Amino acid sequence: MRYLPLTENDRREMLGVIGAKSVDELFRDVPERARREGLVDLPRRQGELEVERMLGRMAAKNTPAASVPFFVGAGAYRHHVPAAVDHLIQRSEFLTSYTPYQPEITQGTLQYLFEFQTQVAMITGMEVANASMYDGATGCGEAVLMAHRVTKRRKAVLSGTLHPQYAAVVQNLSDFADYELEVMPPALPGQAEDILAHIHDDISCVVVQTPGFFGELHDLRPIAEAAHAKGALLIAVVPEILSLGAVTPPGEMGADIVVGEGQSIGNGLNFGGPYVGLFATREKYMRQMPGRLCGETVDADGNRGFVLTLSTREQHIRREKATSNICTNSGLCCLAFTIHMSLLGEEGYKRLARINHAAAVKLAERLAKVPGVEILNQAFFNEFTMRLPKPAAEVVDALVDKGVIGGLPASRLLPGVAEVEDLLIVASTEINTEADRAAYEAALKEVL
Amino acid sequence: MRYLPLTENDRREMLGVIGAKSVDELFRDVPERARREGLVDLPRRQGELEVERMLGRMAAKNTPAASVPFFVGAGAYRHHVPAAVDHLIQRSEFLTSYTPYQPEITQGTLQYLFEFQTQVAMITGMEVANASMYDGATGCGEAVLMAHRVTKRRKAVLSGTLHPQYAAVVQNLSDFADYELEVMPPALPGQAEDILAHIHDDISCVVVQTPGFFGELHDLRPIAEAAHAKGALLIAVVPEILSLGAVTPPGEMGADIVVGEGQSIGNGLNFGGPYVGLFATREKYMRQMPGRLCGETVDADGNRGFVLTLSTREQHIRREKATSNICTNSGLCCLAFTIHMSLLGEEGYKRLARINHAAAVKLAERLAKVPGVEILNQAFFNEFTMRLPKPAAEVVDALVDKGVIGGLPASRLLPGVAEVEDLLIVASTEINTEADRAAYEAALKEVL
Amino acid sequence: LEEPILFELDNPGACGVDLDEPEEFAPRLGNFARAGRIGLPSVSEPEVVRHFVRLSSKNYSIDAGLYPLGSCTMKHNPRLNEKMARLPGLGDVHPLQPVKTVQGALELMHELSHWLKELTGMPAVALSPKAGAHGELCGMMAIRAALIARGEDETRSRVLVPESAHGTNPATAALLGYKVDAIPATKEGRVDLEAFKAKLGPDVAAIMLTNPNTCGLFERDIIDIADAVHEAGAYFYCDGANFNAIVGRVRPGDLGVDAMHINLHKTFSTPHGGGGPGAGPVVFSEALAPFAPLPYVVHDKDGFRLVETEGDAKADGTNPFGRMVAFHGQMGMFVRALAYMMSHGSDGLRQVAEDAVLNANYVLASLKEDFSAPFEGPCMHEALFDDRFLKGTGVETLDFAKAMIDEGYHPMTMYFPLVVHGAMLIEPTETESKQSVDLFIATMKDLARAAKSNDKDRFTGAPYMAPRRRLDETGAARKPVLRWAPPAPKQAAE
Amino acid sequence: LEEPILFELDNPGACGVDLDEPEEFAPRLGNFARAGRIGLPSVSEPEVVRHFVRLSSKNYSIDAGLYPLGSCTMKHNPRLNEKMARLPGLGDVHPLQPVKTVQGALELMHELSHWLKELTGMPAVALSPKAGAHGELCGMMAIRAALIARGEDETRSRVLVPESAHGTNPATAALLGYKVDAIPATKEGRVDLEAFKAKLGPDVAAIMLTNPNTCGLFERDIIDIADAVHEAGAYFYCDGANFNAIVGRVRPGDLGVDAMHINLHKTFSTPHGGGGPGAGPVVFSEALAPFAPLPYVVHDKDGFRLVETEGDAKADGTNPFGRMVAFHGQMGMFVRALAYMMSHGSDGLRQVAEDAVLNANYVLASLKEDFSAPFEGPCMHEALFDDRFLKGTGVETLDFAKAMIDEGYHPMTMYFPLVVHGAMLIEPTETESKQSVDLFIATMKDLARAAKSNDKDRFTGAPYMAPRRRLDETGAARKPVLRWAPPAPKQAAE
Repeated sequence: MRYLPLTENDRREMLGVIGAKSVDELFRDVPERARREGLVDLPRRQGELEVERMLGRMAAKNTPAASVPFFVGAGAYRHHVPAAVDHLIQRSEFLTSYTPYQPEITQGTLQYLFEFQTQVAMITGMEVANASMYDGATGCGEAVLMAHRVTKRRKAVLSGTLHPQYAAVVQNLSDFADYELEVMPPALPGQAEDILAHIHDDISCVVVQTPGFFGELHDLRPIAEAAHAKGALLIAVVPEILSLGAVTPPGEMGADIVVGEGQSIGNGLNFGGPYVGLFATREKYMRQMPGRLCGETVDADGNRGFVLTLSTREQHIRREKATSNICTNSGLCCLAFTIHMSLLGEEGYKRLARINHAAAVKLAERLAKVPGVEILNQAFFNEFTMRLPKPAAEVVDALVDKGVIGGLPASRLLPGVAEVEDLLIVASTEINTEADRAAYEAALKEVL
Repeated sequence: MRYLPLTENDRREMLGVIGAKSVDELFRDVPERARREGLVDLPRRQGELEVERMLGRMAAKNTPAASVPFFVGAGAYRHHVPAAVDHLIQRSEFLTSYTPYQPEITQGTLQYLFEFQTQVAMITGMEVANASMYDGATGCGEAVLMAHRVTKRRKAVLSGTLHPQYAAVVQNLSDFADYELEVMPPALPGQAEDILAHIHDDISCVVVQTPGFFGELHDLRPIAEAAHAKGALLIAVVPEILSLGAVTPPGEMGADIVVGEGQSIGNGLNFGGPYVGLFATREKYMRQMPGRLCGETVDADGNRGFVLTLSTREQHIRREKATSNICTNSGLCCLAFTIHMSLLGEEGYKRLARINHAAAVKLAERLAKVPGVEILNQAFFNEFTMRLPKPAAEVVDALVDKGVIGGLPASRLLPGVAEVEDLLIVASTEINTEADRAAYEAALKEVL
Repeated sequence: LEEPILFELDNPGACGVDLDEPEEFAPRLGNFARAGRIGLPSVSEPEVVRHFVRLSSKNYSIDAGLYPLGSCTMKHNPRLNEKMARLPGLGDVHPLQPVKTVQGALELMHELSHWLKELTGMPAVALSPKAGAHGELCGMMAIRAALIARGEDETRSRVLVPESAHGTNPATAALLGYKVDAIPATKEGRVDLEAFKAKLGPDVAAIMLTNPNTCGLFERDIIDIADAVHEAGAYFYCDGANFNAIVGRVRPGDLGVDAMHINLHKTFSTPHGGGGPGAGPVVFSEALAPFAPLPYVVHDKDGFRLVETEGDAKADGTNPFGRMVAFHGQMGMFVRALAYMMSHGSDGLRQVAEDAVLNANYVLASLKEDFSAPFEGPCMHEALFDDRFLKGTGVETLDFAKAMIDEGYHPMTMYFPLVVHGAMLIEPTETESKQSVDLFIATMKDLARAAKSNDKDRFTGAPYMAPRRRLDETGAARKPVLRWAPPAPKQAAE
Repeated sequence: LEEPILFELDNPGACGVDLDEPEEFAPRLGNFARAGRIGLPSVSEPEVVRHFVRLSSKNYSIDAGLYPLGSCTMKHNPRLNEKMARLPGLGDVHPLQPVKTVQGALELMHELSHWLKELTGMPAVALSPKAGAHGELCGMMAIRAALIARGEDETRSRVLVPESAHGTNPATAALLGYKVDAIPATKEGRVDLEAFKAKLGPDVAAIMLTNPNTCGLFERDIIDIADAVHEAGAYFYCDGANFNAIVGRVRPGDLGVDAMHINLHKTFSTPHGGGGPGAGPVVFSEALAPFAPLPYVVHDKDGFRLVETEGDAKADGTNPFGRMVAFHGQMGMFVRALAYMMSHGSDGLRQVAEDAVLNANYVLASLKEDFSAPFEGPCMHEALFDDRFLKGTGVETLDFAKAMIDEGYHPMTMYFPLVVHGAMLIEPTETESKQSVDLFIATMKDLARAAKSNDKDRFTGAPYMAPRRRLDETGAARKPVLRWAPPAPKQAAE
């Protein structure tokens, strides 16, 4: 087997040194009735060519986003990733290294984590950030737990702007950790959500997403004020981190914790994962943060260096008293984020955001002209919601047959909610061309 | 521009240090009437996404070999290249390094060249090999020049087994270097070529290819004997280097110089280049070899190390007295060759050759059953020639419309040669499946 | 060579991308247009590439050498897996695009599930957890959901966890509100069966046990433990971090396990990537299967479909406890793991376990005279030593580990498990050759002898040859500096 | 850490691939079945990967640092180019598959030709030469073909080549049977116009001139030279190795050039790859265009087609001198070069020349006090120094170069061009930032001062910090060992 270097001869020699007659002897602690003699019922080993064929056959049954006019967002966005990013993250030294527990020989990883933390803090407008979470949704769950720790309260309020699957993740965590949760109904664009009325003395936090699930940009300032007045924290969720190149960051609108999905920068769609959760907060809450943190320090010669720090919060030290049970971060995805963000820089990040916004505005203007279509949003970044004259799920299905992947029918994630049945959530990024927009418009006219 | 780090500010500062008012001043030695003020008439700069789109559009107009049942060989073979190969050759340290003129900091390149030379010498059955040529055809031309140098004669004989485009390359070089050449007519399988009759006292070498252009394996022993008897060298050309995993190497049949095309191992089709020429010979001719050589030595501390050696043969030292004008080798392609060959090892190399031979035999057996088809070969490796009942070029064209790329019509490279008009040269490698063969058979039946 | 922090490379006017300003349009950002400078540095592509290439050279990696981190399983990462994960049909698909356009992706998840179920002998699997610890959480949530369904959630509040467990185990149990109760170990490094049984009771929800355990030993009494747990009405959660030691030879389902997560990187070679991303699918017994979380894939006559809402699940007759992730889990890791499984096959995977165990025992046998092994008998995939052999030398486990760096090795796992003093946990993995392991053994013996012959400075000052000497971790934690800040007075950074 | 030679890793039984033995079949190898052992080593994939990763770490590279090799033009290699060359539609097509299945590949070659013709102001291009020296050969063959067509091949037997030329120039001329006649240089580092004119005559076939020349200077008299050459009935071959200095600002066609090769790696960033593969397309003037070699691409109403035989050419009305390569040239390099050109565009390419020249002049201006520059005035893309500043120090150019290695730099080109003593030719290229060049300048000044202050050992013993100290090249050449051989007695290699 190509990945296994030991030969029969090696094995024999090694058993000799060990003093065992056979490998079976080394498994003698396994209870006899649990020892399997034969092979499990699965195919035998395969060469590279065969594996490529089998997986290639599966891959060929999917429609890659790049192969059609593509307009799905809702928490995962198709952006162009510069070739240097994927090249660099595949370097052996990054790809095949472990968690930097031995800082002397992992300064490469540690320094980019430090750079990542700085970038995340800057773009969210916050003071400090951690070295990443699994993704945006799980980061959102951790943020709620952190708010409970900070405020020593046990109830959170989730705005109807929050992505339903994020809400489900928070709900699940909250249920099992025996916390309380109030989940507001879907906040449609153009309809004011009366969240202030739900902010009381007993809540630890209120969670608001911007751009919201329906693409609408939300003003966090009044919510932050109201929350702070009641001793609660404002958790802002940013599902499309590129938006902060064009939009006022939550940190400037009073958020106490900002959670973001970093996939848009440097990372592909990958059918939902791996992604990279961004997590930023105020310095005063630093020691309550979950996840890994990288900090600057000096070595024995006085040279600048980096280490994982504040690990007394973590499970491998604190065990059942840890701030969370998290062990890994999203290392390689944060590296991709950091490299892409480095290439973009201040101007590139902002300009890419403008390009995205322009693409979405142009698309909205085009589609608004299709008879029966109504754009619901007042303010949006690269995603908006339209009301169609019939169920959106049917329309999306019909669009597929016309070669256009037109967006997410809100009903897929909010089944049974009558007022979203006809809503289609549409995203547009720099990958969409004028031809894509024209194809969408033409196809939509046909299927409506 | 993303690849240009200087900013306007940098440029200003640097001009200040230089003491120039503008960059134009630095171009003052250019005669005024040759200075272009405006831009040349070409498109402006483009971002990555746009360049990907433009080149992707061109790529989409081609039919990749992997996308259809594919049977073209004739000097370039589609084999499966393990993923590790392409990963490793893209490491910055290999990809972006220069010719190893400074051995202290290029031992990586030098050591793999040494390993490459050893592999090439071993598989060809020769004593020494160089660090690669541009490709098989140009290597063949250099081999003829070398034979002239060694024998101090000026005439070569090219067997009709030689790939017509190789022959054209040799012919061109020979013509311009004012040497003589005798080119034999195409040597069809099953027809004995009377090459011995052309070996006289005045020739420096005879050039024979095996497997020959038509896929036939040829016995070099009598030719070597005859050549040596007349003081001439035998140059053996191996267009499919994988064949030597199954076939007696030229070195064991008396060849004095072996030239091979190494593309099959580690390198893709790339529409004809870059490839990697293999060049091996007897130790006694070592100092007459063209191209780079890497040799073992020791450093000032006595440690084993490697250097480019015998460079007194080369143009940068010898100038007009050099053995050839060659300056580069095919570095990265030889690295790919070396890595793939390392993965294969003794057993893998031989087995892959057997798999190829089996694939070709199975295909020949299948196609031989198609009415009107005659297989001409007696002995072959992974390529053979069939006679069809009509012009092969038409058949290949018709097969394309059936989704099969069926081989090379001999007439494409030998236009106007009546006896090859109906001949189709067909290659089969490990990439061809039983389904590919069935598709070929079915399509061929239909178009004949 | 010192490499600046990215922000110190800032040169306004430079840029690593070329993007055209969009044509004029009427923005619809409302009042939310961002104002002011963010502070991101401007750097060209060549400089960015060089920055990260240079940073990379400060890392140790499995591609550069043996990486004997016990319990972390640093094995070869085949590049085929990377290539497969980048096929556009797998890498460039959106989690929420129409299900009929992702039939191959769902088939791949279904196929991976099949392999995991066959290999573990368990009937159900949840693919979605994003890492091992997330998988633990998933497994324990399923257990709690089952207890809720049985109406015993209130009464069963205690979870038994051996002292030697990974820190994630107690952390996970605590997150779910359970009281963690430690089970002592025997002097043979295994669960004390009697002490364990004594702790069982009607208030116990589950036991969380790693097997092979963190001492690298197989829990001989595992079936008895499982039986006792089940008899007590509790569930058996198995930490599958060490599944690589037994894959293809022992099926957790045959041991009585109710839930077990599998770290795809440890057992199935997805890359560690400097700390992630991971992936932690969880297999379930019949008893827990109905509670497996959303989403999951179903294959029926119409093809593959995703069960992603409670409504779908109801129609499907299951009772998912909820949802762990926004989408469907770590697809990129699924592709890699499946490529690895298919490459090995049933025969190769069995060989994986055998070679991993053989390599570890070879290390154990070769080092046991110069080092001190706390437990008798063969180990599984990792060899555990304690620090008795260093007694009186003035060298501690940490010093020993740092001295390994100067010899060109990454240190082994140290001070874990907590049950032995100054632990050194060595896992060579199955992808090391004998030649490589022999060289490692020779180096370790040489170091042990040096430590015993009063060559103390070689250890306490180590590493000497690494990109950095020992770093001040205490200082870092006391006054944390978690981000770069521009130098206070206006002057160019260097 | 020492890395063994691959063959020393041999472990029979191990293998880096998994291949199934073919089903039984009747071999048709005739009498040619290979017998006996070849001697190739058996190594698993993890060991192969580690071997080459470790080897790679012994190399310097442009991604790791500034690489100031004059005349070699080590510039940034964008990874976009690598990605494009690997598109299946470009990388996985066969040179001899039916022309109708490769229309995009031919279009790409056609487009590349268009860019090269526009940038050089010349009407024809031969893409097929495999490297710069091969391009020279191609250009000189076209010249000779034109002379043959004019019936002057017998009489024109001399080629004029400046003393400062690349070695490939005289080697190429000699290969074609020409007598090489050296043109002396002026003390300003340029062709001596008078001496040159004196050498012209009816027996001269061509002049081979590099411009900008190898001293990094633009030949001011180039147009006069071209005119004189043409007046004498000869052709002007321009070595285009340094085209990167003028691209977008000066078109060789406007200077009177008849043929010029372009090193795609130097001007258009295809990677050097440790010594290749290169690609050396040649542009031609009207006079030489009809003689351009086979094959070439034609675009007409039926799409793109390849003219690949003499018959095709006749039908097309051209008179190709022959064929340089088996197939169509270095397609993989064409893709990369075109990606680079498209990325820069007409504006970016002009900027390339400007920044290359600016960086070189900045180095020249910054170092000229501590070093000694043999020629006055601004340079083009590279700065030339001689060794006068080292006089009396006991340090030679070679020592100075080796000492640069210890400072983390690759040495500059040395002892070339031959026209100045102890030459040091520094080419920073346009992809170095000012910050990077400043650091290089500071290091170079520091070294120059050290050399002058009798710190001789730092130089003559250098490098001290590289993977190897100075290597015995004389010994290597005296008794060449060009391949590994198993150790003589039967014992395991280490």
